[in-house]
Amino acid sequence: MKVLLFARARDLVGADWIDIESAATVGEVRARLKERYRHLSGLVEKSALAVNNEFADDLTPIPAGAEVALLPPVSGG
Amino acid sequence: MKVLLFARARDLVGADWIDIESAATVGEVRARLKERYRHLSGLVEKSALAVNNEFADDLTPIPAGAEVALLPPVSGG
Amino acid sequence: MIRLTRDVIDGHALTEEVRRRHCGAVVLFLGTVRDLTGERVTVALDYDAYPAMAEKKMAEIEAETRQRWPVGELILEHRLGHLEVGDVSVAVAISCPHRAQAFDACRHAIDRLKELVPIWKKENWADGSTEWVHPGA
Amino acid sequence: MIRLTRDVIDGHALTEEVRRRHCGAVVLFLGTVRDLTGERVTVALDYDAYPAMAEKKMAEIEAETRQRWPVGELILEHRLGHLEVGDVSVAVAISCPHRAQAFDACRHAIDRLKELVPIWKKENWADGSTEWVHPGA
Repeated sequence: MKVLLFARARDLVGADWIDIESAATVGEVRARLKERYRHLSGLVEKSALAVNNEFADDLTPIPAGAEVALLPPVSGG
Repeated sequence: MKVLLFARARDLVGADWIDIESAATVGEVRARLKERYRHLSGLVEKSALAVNNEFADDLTPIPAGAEVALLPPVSGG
Repeated sequence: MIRLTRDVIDGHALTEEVRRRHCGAVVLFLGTVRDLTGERVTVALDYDAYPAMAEKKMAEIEAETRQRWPVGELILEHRLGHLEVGDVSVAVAISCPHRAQAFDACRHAIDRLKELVPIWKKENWADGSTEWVHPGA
Repeated sequence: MIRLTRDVIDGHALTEEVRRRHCGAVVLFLGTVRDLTGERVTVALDYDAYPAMAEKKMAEIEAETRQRWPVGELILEHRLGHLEVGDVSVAVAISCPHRAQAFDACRHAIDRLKELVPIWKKENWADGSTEWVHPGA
């Protein structure tokens, strides 16, 4: 499954998105990102995750075909 | 001495200012206005007085040549 | 800067005038003539002032606002004379380094203006009558 | 109304767009690119967004603001891309019947935008280095 990346996360990985093994919950996505991209793990810790354009906590299940995004702390305005 | 009038006070008297007997304090001005212009007395009660462009309480003395004004409750903005 | 004017207030010009490189926040407040007060219909307002004292009080409000907040620039402008519904009667434009400062300072300035500055408005109601507005009197 | 744009934000147009006859108060907030953050000198900022979610969150903020205050009109606009010092990055324009409502509603909208909307800025420091801003991370 695809995880969209933004800002520093995108720069650290060097890509707009990454492909990870399918995960059932947001918590699993978070765990896989930390495991697979070690230099991202500090930022993943502080980031929110979004499922279908909505902030989602670690218990949130991930429906099939959902759009998942890693959102580092925002700084708009 | 001259007392400047504004807004409803000016309309009630029909003049931009009125002349009253010299008064030593703001309280005396207020009393004279109420005495001499009966239809103004309700508004005088609710109005502020200014001496030389500053709000003044009834105890404030009035220097010679001071500019005295009756200020009904303001409604700018 | 403070101004009493009989001309149209140009909020855009004020906003541009207060922008500063070290200020990340600009707040503009415009007071405009409303068509309704409660259930009564306003067609126009006339604003009168005691000009010398109004300018003095506006300058004091500017000074007091600058003392309490790190103001980049601040303009307080009030229009006098005959205004139609929708016209801008008063404007406060301000810049500060941060937004909380700009909001607080702008609000303080307009609140104080409404409280302290000797300016009065006369309602021109739709039924043809007129009435000076003296809150509490 | 909400907008993400790569064009210059026209605060004047927004202000005119929100004016309403029944609203006596208009508040415009402009966020502009500051030249200093603490002691560090900024020469430019780059804004990036997750556009679909950013628009969704901005629409929710608009709806929530309209629910809490009697908004005449409200526009939330954020610029993306490369901005120089002094450029406007975000604008909130709002009209309400009374000024306390307009100030509170405008401030609520910009506070929520800063908290919730997936937009990020990258500092371009005067020494040539760049840095994404992620508060707390």
